[in-house]
Amino acid sequence: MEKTGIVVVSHVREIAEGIQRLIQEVAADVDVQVVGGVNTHEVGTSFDTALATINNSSADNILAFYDLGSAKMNLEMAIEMSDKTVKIYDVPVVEGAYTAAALLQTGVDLENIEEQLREIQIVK
Amino acid sequence: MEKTGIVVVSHVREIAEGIQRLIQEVAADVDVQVVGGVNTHEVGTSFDTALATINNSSADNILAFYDLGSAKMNLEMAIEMSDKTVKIYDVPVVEGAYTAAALLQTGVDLENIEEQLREIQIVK
Amino acid sequence: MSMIEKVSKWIELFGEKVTQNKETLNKLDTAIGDGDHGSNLTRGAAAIREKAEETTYDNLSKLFQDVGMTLVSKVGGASGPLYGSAFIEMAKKAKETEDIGEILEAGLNGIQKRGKAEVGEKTMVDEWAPVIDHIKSGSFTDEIIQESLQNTKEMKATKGRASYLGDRSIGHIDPGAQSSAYFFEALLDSGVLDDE
Amino acid sequence: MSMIEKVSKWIELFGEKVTQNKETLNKLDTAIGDGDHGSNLTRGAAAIREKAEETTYDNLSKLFQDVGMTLVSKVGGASGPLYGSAFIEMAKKAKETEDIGEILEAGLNGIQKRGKAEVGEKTMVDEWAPVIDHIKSGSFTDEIIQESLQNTKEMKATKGRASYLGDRSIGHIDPGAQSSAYFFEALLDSGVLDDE
Ligand SMILES: Nc1ncnc2c1ncn2[C@@H]1O[C@H](COP(=O)(O)OP(=O)(O)O)[C@@H](O)[C@H]1O
Ligand SMILES: Nc1ncnc2c1ncn2[C@@H]1O[C@H](COP(=O)(O)OP(=O)(O)O)[C@@H](O)[C@H]1O
Ligand SMILES: [Mg+2]
Ligand SMILES: [Mg+2]
Ligand SMILES: [Mg+2]
Ligand SMILES: [Mg+2]
Repeated sequence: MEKTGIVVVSHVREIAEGIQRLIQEVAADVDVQVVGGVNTHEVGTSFDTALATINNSSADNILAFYDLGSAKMNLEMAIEMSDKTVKIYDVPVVEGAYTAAALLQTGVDLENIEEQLREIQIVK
Repeated sequence: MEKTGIVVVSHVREIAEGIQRLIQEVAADVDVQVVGGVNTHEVGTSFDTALATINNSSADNILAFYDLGSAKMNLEMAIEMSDKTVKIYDVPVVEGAYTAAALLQTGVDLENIEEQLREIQIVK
Repeated sequence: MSMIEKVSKWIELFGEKVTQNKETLNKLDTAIGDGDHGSNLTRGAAAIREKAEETTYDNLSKLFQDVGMTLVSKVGGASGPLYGSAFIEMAKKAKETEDIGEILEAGLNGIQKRGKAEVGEKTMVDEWAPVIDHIKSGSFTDEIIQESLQNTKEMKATKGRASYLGDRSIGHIDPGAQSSAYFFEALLDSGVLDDE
Repeated sequence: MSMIEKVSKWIELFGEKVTQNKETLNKLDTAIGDGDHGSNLTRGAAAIREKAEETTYDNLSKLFQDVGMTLVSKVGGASGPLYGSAFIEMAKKAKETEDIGEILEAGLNGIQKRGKAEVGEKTMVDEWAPVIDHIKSGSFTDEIIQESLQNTKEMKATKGRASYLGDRSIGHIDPGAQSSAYFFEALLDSGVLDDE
């Protein structure tokens, strides 16, 4: 069975790193790759780093989370350039990534994870 | 007219600091106080630091945001011990605080801010 | 022993139980949370022990209040505000009565006011509520403590970190209910209820 | 000048315009965004200029492709993927035709596919769509560029960072539409459409 992991793309490095810490507490065995900001310390996202982050994951199936719309666009471009199966969720970046990670850790399948994520879907 | 500010309580210091950076970009004139984690670098929230953060704000009216439920409980306890008017919103911590901050910067009143926050309310 | 001595004993025993069972509590909290409930309460217990060593209490209310404030500040996690609010409400009630059933009921109200949980949401409320019912009706035994605890196993969590797991929270005992079971076991062992 | 020379001129002029008007674009983006649209595009323009200095293009498609990839990587912000996708789609179309109207229409499709914006959402789409209509119908003038741009002022943003401001986005020209206006002004000035 293919492995499922998590990718988080944020505009801010600290948000990305913080989400990773929050998540790994409840999902120690889940591959969680994060990227935030550009040029070491500026606010923004990029196609290049989104793609690199996807590639860094040991998983072939990835659940992806982002904060603002331009992060999603860069993620989508990255997905077009990747062979991995990546799904982006229009959910809160912290709460959504946390939910998905906690559920993945307990072995819940994708269908049920998505059902729970749908409950916190937002227009963003 | 009383001043309105923002308080963010996160379980993780980096998330809190990252949100402050993201927000100040679009809300340079808004007082944004954040706190995340406990004991310098651990994951968690506390009543004491939530109260101190509320008190650090130069605003008398505060819109408060949090990530997980226990942060909300500490915020509520802090509010009971504070004279300030603090309202907590059950919205995504990043996206909600960003929305409120951006709107406050442009001078939107509380009623309209809350209307927009209601659109991204989630069960959390 | 006076009532205040017995209640001090009760709290001391509770602290010992959570500390001795730190790994058990952490393990329950690993299955459906972030794995720290035992560590949180052990931290709280140590702080309470320290406070007890430096203070002599001549009234129940002050004792409960100090315990409550200490738990709020030191426990960390959701159980801090929850246990803290329980003791703070118990402190208020203890000014009016020495009836443990009524005092504990005030504590439960504090937990529910703080956490907004009802019975059946797989939380510490599911230990406190049935136990207090039985204390008030004079039918409180260790079996009630254990039965109420076991009943949390098949519940689905709708509050706290466990609620993020949805159906996956089913089949696990709630950690907060387990620590509350220790609380009520300590109550039995302390002799506080012996005159009631 | 050959078509490729004129198109190179077009892009060069676009780069100059956004760089000269960096503060104007940043200011528009401060009112309804994060204040960086001018800086973003200036960064992109510098990278394109650098690339143009080290490369000779013998076909439009490769030129557009390089511009597109450079913008994706260097601009930062939403306009990176958006302008980038425009040029990447223009690169594909330029393999089939040299008709600028059709090429730009492919570019608009790229922007809309990437950003999901329709006309009326107060974005760069609201500059590209009417301008392209007029290019295709042979009625493209500077008035069209300016009129389309001004029309974004009273729109309410429903895409991008400006959409977080709701009604407060009304009364401000969209920065992406302004930079797009520079793009089409540069098109006029470059002479690319002169033979059409
Ligand atoms: N809203 C709530 N109401 C009642 N009890 C709750 C609530 N949220 C959490 N709990 C209790 O707290 C326990 C978890 O405590 P703890 O692990 O110390 O906190 P955290 O989840 O913040 O790490 C749960 O097992 C549950 O019994
Ligand atoms: N989804 C979208 N579709 C079309 N255009 C968009 C979209 N999102 C943003 N834009 C355009 O991008 C411009 C902002 O660009 P820029 O400031 O560089 O990016 P950011 O908002 O990430 O800082 C807006 O003025 C708008 O024209
Ligand atoms: Mg815990
Ligand atoms: Mg915890
Ligand atoms: Mg911008
Ligand atoms: Mg930006």
